[in-house]
Amino acid sequence: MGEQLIIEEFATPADGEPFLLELGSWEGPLDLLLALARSQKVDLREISILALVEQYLDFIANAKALKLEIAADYLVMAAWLAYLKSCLLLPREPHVDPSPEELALRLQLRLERLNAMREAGARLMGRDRLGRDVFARGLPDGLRVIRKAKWDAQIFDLIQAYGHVKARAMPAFHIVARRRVMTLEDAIERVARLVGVAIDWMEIGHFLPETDDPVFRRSALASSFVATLELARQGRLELAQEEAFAPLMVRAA
Amino acid sequence: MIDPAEDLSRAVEATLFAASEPMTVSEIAAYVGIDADVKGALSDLAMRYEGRGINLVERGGRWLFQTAPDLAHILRREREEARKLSRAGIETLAIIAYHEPVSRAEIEAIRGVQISKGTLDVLMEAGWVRPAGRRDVPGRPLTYATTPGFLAHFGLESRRDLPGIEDLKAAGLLDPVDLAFDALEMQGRDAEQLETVDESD
Amino acid sequence: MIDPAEDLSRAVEATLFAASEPMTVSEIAAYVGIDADVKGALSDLAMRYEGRGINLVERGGRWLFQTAPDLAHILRREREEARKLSRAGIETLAIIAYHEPVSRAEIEAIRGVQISKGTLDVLMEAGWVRPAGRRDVPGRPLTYATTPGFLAHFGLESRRDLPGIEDLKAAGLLDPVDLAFDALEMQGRDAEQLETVDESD
Repeated sequence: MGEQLIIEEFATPADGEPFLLELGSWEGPLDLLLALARSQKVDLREISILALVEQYLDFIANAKALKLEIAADYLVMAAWLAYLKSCLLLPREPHVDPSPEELALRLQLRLERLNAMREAGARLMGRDRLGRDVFARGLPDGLRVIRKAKWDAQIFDLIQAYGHVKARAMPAFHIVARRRVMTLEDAIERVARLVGVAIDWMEIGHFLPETDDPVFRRSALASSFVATLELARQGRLELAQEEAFAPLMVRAA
Repeated sequence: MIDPAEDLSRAVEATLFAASEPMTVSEIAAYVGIDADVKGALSDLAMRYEGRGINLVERGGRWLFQTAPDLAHILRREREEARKLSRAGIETLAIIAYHEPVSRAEIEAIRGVQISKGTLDVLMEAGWVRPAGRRDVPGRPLTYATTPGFLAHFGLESRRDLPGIEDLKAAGLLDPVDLAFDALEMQGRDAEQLETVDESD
Repeated sequence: MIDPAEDLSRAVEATLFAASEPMTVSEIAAYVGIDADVKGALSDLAMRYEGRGINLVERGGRWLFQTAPDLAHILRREREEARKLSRAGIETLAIIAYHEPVSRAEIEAIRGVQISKGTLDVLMEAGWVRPAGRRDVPGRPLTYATTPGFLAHFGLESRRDLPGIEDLKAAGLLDPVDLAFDALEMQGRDAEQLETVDESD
């Protein structure tokens, strides 16, 4: 696809087809700028950035008039170029950094680099390519690697496996490891007895047996809590709690 | 490339080289030129390649390049690859070792799981298991036994060197699987927090 | 076949003919003999095939037989190329080949536009581009480089054979814009070479 052709495609979009951006071969602002630069048929180092900017902005204006969808990239570039153009046209302010000349030069350098890569790509594609211009053998016999498995197993694997097999065959019996727990009956008896002795509100923790075993303590707390609920239901004690997770207070009814 | 015969020879050579099928003379001519003396070029090429690593040959009216038959041995390369036996494989091997001669049905009864044909094949391919005659019962099932290669690989003088059931038990290798699992779980915890088994009644 | 050098030559010839991929010297040696002078045999063979319809060529350290480029006209297949690379793809490939290893951001800086999702994928799928490690800068961006398959496909012995790469390098056209700009500044190139305000309109 020659650059000239591309320019023509841009200039005359075929029967209302959406903008050529969607064709995938056109991708971005530098692309278009480069195409415009080349249409001037001059060395990239000698082109007028200003003229280029004008052409680009014309193109964008034209595209907008055609109510075509324009990629953000193009508009960003257009805005940037409009800025560059104004900088180049207006009397120069002495200490503006970077200077418009610098910006223009950088733009030129970018175009040169993109152009170099585009030409390199074209030369690459034009080479004698394997499968298109030159061919590898069509009917390779194939080199064969015969894989010989070297099975690996150790004596321990063997006897461990046999142990597993035998263990699977043994009748399984299960033992539940037992923990110390406080039964609900014990808790009801204990709480009922202690609450009778107490005069005022007491935190539920005071009803628990002394223990260093945190597991047993948890069991006792759970059972005692249920015990207080049961005793409250029977009207034998009152429960109070100020808010969620506040201490649970107990006293005789 | 002033010599037209040489040009044709090159063209035929390249055409056959790139072809994905053996080609007839007229198929070749369709590429290199209808009026070309393809036959002449082919016999010329065949002579050129005589004695080389590649030969140009005719098979049923079709021509192809092929590697010289005497070089077939270098085009194959053997490579040993270490592979681990599958769980089914090692269990089956263990059962055969402990119970030989043993039939496939017996192996399955002991394992409690069916075994695939491939499992026994692998063990035989490894040289550790051999067929050991048929059992004199209805159906005459084939039995399997281990080989001297098996003993050599596992460093055993004889099958009697395999640890017995009592040894396995002592080594903890007979623990039921879920108990062994519990034991692992418990290791991390403080044993004092748990009632021990003998305290229960 | 009394001549050992001739034996080796035949063996290398047959091995490369049978291979379905280009092979390195050591891969060939694995077939024909570890101690063999494969390099010598290869250059001998390359000379023998010079000017023939088939040539022996080296691509990125890998050797293969392929048809002579001047015979493309008789061999070129009618059917379309499997997949025509988009222009974005061609540019991206060129940028990677001439700048490798190069990050996505660097590719985008040269093209002046973001790379769409599929572009790198297509190049990697074609086997021409591979990820080439992360760059040791903030963000640790992944870089890309070409593969041996790229060299083989485009008929390049090495990256040094990339068309015009020496000229581009000498002209600084492979340097980033910042570097080129600084270089120009150093040379004292000034704004006079650019169009000045008063030359316009």
